Amino acid sequence: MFSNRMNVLYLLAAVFLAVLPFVYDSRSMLILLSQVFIFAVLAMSYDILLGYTGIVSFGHAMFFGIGAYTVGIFMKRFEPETSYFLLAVLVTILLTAVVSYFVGLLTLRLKSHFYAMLTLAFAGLFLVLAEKWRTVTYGNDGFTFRVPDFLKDRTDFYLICLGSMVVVFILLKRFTNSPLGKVLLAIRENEQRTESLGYSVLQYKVIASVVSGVIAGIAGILYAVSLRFVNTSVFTMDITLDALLMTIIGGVGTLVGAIIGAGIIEFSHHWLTALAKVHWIFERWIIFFGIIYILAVMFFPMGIVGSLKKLKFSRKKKEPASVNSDAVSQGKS
Amino acid sequence: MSTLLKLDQIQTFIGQYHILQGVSFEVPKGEVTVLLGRNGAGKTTTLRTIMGLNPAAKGSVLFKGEEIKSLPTYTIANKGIGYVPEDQGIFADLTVEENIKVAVKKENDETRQRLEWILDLFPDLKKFWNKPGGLLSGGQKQMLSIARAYVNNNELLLIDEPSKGLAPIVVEKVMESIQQMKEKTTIILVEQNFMMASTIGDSFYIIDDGRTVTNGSMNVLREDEEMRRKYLGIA
Amino acid sequence: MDVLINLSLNGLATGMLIFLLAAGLTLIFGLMDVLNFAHGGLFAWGAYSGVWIYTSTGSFFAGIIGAILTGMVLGIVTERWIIKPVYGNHVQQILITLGLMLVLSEMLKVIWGPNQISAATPDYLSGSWEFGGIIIIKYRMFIIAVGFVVFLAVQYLLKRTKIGLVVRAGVMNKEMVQSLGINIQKVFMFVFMIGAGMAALGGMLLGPYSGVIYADMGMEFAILAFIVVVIGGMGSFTGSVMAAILVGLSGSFMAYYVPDLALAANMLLMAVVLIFRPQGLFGAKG
Amino acid sequence: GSGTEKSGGTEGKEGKDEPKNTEPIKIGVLASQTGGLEAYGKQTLRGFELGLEYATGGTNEVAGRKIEFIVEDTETKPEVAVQKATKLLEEDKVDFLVGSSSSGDTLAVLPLAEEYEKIMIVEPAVADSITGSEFNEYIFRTARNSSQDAVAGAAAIAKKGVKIATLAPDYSFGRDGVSAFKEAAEKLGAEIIHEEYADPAATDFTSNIQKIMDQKPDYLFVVWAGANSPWNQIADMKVQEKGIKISTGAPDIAALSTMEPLIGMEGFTVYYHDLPQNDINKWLVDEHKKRFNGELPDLFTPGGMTAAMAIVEALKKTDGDADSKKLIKTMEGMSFDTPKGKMTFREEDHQALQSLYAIKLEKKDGVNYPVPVLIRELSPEETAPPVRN
Amino acid sequence: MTAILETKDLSITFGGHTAVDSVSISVPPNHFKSIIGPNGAGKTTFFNLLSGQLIPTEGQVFFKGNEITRLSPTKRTRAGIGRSFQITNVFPNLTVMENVRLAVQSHEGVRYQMLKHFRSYNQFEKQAEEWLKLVLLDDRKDALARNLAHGEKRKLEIAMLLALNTEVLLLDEPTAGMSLEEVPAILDVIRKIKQRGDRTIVLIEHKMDMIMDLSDTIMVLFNGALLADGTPEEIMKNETVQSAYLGGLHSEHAAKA
Ligand SMILES: Nc1ncnc2c1ncn2[C@@H]1O[C@H](COP(=O)(O)OP(=O)(O)OP(=O)(O)O)[C@@H](O)[C@H]1O
Ligand SMILES: Nc1ncnc2c1ncn2[C@@H]1O[C@H](COP(=O)(O)OP(=O)(O)OP(=O)(O)O)[C@@H](O)[C@H]1O
Ligand SMILES: [Mg+2]
Ligand SMILES: [Mg+2]
Repeated sequence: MFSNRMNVLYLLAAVFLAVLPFVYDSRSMLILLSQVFIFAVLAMSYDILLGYTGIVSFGHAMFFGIGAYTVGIFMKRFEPETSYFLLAVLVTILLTAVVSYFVGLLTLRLKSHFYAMLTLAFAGLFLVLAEKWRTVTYGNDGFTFRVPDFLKDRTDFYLICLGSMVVVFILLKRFTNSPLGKVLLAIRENEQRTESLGYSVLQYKVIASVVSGVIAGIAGILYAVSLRFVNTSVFTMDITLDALLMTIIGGVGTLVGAIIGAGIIEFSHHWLTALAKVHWIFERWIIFFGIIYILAVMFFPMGIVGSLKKLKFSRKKKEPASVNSDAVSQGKS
Repeated sequence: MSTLLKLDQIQTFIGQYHILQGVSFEVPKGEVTVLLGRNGAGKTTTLRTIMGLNPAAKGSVLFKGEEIKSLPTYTIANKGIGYVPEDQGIFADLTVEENIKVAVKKENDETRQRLEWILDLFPDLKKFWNKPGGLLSGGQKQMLSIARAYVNNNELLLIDEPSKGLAPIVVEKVMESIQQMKEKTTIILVEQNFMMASTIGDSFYIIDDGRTVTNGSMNVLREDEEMRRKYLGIA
Repeated sequence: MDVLINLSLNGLATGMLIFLLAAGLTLIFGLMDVLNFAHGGLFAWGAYSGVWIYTSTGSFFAGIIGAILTGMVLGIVTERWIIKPVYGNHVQQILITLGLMLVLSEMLKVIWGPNQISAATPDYLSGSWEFGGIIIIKYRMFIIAVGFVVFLAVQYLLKRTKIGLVVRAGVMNKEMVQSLGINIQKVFMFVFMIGAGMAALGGMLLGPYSGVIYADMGMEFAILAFIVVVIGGMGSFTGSVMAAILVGLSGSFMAYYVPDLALAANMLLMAVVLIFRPQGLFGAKG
Repeated sequence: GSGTEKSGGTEGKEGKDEPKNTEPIKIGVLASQTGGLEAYGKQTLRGFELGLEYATGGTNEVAGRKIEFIVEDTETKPEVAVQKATKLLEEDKVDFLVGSSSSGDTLAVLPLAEEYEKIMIVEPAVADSITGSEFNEYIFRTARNSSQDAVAGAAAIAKKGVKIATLAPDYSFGRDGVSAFKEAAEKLGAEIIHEEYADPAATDFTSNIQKIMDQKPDYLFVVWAGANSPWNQIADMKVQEKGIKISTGAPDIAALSTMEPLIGMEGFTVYYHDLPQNDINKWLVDEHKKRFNGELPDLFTPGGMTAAMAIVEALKKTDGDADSKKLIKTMEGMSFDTPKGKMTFREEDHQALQSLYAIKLEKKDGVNYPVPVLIRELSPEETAPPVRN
Repeated sequence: MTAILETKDLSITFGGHTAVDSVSISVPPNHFKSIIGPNGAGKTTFFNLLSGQLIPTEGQVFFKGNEITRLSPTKRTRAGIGRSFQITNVFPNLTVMENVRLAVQSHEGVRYQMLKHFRSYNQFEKQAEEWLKLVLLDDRKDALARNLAHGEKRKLEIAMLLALNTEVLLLDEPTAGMSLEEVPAILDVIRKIKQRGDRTIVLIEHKMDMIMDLSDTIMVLFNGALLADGTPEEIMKNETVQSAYLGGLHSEHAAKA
């Protein structure tokens, strides 16, 4: 269809972002953008669950937190060197894969809300673990740590985040466009029928949850490195909700939506708090933040990308091809 | 004989699709009017338009002379129109009893009598009175859907393919029941089972591509092989 | 023995309090299947308006009534403007109700300021009786009683009228319910209003329990309410009471006997229940 | 471009070369202006502004350099705190950081102070690790830490032979607080017979209280923070009637109003407006009332003021030179005036040693909350916490 | 020759109600068997037992001589038992093409390929198109399945089953709700498959003329139990079948045929 034109657009955007730090020198903008990229990775990983497999998880922070703590603990306990960092990445991938595999097996048999709440419970248990295992985690106050040299420079780190986001985007795009990805869509639509077409639903869901979990773990690593600090907040519901909101605002089942959603939330946050200093009306800027969510649903019911896509389709053709985001919205979640 | 319902040049859109592009027909009181047509012709959409579920954009729907085109569905239903949808519309988690209870508008002797009558017709329903509707067999769901529309004293019933999935003997029973009801109730029937349609129908309309293309008395259709072949593809 | 009785009584009372917090959500989430993340906002509003009315009029009863009315009004407004467009769509519900939640709890700070506010019990409900080692806290008995009354009233509403059935049917197939001549929108609005009113009542009664109300109390307790609705079994009112009491008792006993796990009590309970009964305690098999 | 990272350093050198630098001094203040700790943030900010004014005699100038400050909201989220701190350091090029309301936010910002080589005055975050395991030389804390609280708490009640049970929320703040308290109390000869930790989010604390009652201690020492508090239930369970005395730190005024059931309790506090008897505090109370329609300075208001006064004092000593190395040298061991009397930055861990107050909660006419009444002032030496970095 | 599909004393009870009661049948390969019986007789339930949606309370199911009683639906489909559903059961928000392609993909065994782009499997699309043509639905291939009219959904249902290309096809009332005009076309499809002679078909239907026309044998379920099993002629002669299932009108009808 128009995927070639889209690819060119994506490429342009990526190139633009890559040269940005060399032409526009604002480090706090770099930090903000790095933050956007990190959360975009997290939101994309969430989109694999929500948008492509049709499952709502309230426990996504679990994997994010595992990544953040792993790198934090490695850097604190051992030396902040590249080798240990890579080891931490490896361990994160392993841990998130194993945890998401077992949690997936245990939980994915459950229906919608029950699944969501069980994941919430597991994430909650990880939170308690981080709280209680104080010799390693220093409790909820958390701890700071040093990072290897190659991660120190903010510009380099910015590029690393951008790179990670691009790589994750490409990988997930391929993943969702693979034959397996199509089966995930089928599961989202009708589990039972997928089963009687000869696909083993649980296996697919577990695969989706492992892929999503590992990538969330990566996001967690980047997040912790960006702060050089980690505390129990990485395991809280807030993180999961952020991922959820970003995915939904951008448009579920689109991947780009997750990136755009991350951008919108981080930037509107940034601007609203800046406005708070300009005018007293914005002192309670959180109200306006809430209003943005509400308006987003009213004007972009399928998320920004989803709604734009739909608009485009209906102008172009009489018969719409599948508009993914709308699909999930039909209620199974 | 007076006209109970009159559709005039109905045009209905679903989303941006122009589904009905001119449906007109009249339903005389006390008769069974049958809508025929191939799959996707627009029969179901016509019934849904009458119920206000897919409101018409143009044209008029007159029920007892009153325009009901832009009324909300529940108001239309409360004017005395019952609906048996093609997908049966069973509330899967509610028991058979609860399915019927939701439908009952007034709990009085008359309703109880009607209920008794319909349960005698479909004893299976009585047998599975406390079973969730979703667990019934295909045919039993169809029976429940019909029963649910029968319990209220409706002046007009819209029935979308009632014979679908029913055993031949039950089809007969349904036909019988419709015959009996004709005295009190007017019926619009969408039916693919020609044997049934031709037996109980009084007049027919054929819908094609969202338009009423021809109509007449059922007797004519029964005799006119040419017409059957042309519009229905059967001899 | 005294200890056991104390733990049980207090667990039961806490359970009933949790039930009051969750009762509204049982209707809104359990029955109407609306993922209402703004529920916490509703009961925080109930708490603030109720406590405010109580302190300005001096009548606890007026405070309760005021809280319920505030909740109901908010419920109607919320249903009409926020929820109505997103019935049946969980994804949109999450986003829009989270937005509303932010608005609701920030508005509290605009009106009543960011500080916590103390919420006292009226004199006739404060203090406790002691029999041997058994301590009976008056306010807790009051909570148990109110919880019981609310349970019976809602149970009556659901069992004796068609409303429960109609709502369940409406969630499954809205068009069909309307085709049967029922104005489902009005029914939904009514049920939502009742649910919001109960949430506000729960919030109001929570205040004196811990002695303080604060704007962020909403989200904290909303999660607890969700837990109760889910482990009770979606849409089962009896299930909610049982689950709430279970949460109350397990919290009480775990804090006493296995304090190391007390932090994880609710999550453990939920995990255990859902792993062994995936449809919740009183849920129909899915 | 590339020089930004070291710009702080160069600027400092320039400052040394030129005889009179008239560039303004910039201070970045991090505080929670939204979120759960909003109230604390507001107190710090008010105090800080008043402090600058007081310390500079209303000129907002020190050694010929104007002082400007920029406030940023951390929202009590570490990632926001880091973002905002970086913005302050990078874009506003501040010379000092002050803040923040939450220990988590503060911890997350500590490495930035080191990276950018800027002094950070920690106020009012309380975690021991800030001046303990996570310490770096750019960190100075005007706030008291958990251990100081604990030492004060112990000083208020611990004596030879006294049996004490503790109740605290089950997270860092509570655990740190109790372990410091235990150390201090045992040093004074008391015996800790039971430590109870409760889920801070719980609605019901009666099980924990029951357990404490089973132990029959002389005192129950409570370490608590946060809105959800156990006071009501302690009263309902008739703990005091059973001969168990309650002791805890008195919080800010809003929270005091929930402590009605604890009237008569003996404990300690960081600040209450009529406790310190000195001119600075008198000025603070008067000005605060004047400016904020009659409101009294609260728990962390003097802290904000202290942070400002410490900075001004240090700059006076360096004659307006904001070079960090020089400042560190100046500030280590520096004593300075505050609304709470003299404070001293301890050389080893840069923790300000300060007075705390042993108090008793009393009902006073015309005040609708229990009022902390002074029993005795605990001197800075008495409350000095152990060095842990 | 041994039976391809066989059941032994197959029973299932739902809370006291025995929906399938000790049914033993044996279907030889490439045979065409129809199942008739009143509503609620247990036909669909019997299918569910064959395809693995339900696990029997008693008895066994054999496929090519191997017991499959407890195998999951997924595994049975892969082994070669495909089915269509009585209540239409498609992927509502995917296009008609995507619906069928999923079945083709499963048949081709491309299940866990996650690195290649799905477009590198162009042949799937072509095959899917063939199947859609066969059921007269190719003109709707880009429509979302949920926007199809009822009859069209039935056709899609059949196309998906055909695309699975299994040895055994279980068809549950494939033509219910299909228009008069189109029933013959679908009949034709089924007939063609039968004529290829390498497929075993089990069909549930209430349309007697169709049953008579296609079946090698017919089995009759009644209150869950096997009432009769034999050639069409034998069945039509069975009086119980006449009175309890076909009713008056139909006996005339049958007599005519
Ligand atoms: N929601 C919808 N969106 C788009 N098109 C639709 C929608 N609903 C129906 N249609 C289209 O409208 C046309 C008429 O559909 P309708 O259901 O009225 O047909 P019908 O005559 O009842 O067919 P059948 O006999 O198969 O039930 C069909 O082509 C169908 O694809
Ligand atoms: N999951 C279930 N739980 C309980 N009862 C069930 C379940 N599935 C089917 N039944 C019952 O078993 C009986 C047989 O149902 P089945 O669907 O097999 O009938 P059928 O022969 O296919 O009828 P029809 O021709 O109407 O489709 C029915 O009475 C039905 O209510
Ligand atoms: Mg139709
Ligand atoms: Mg069937």
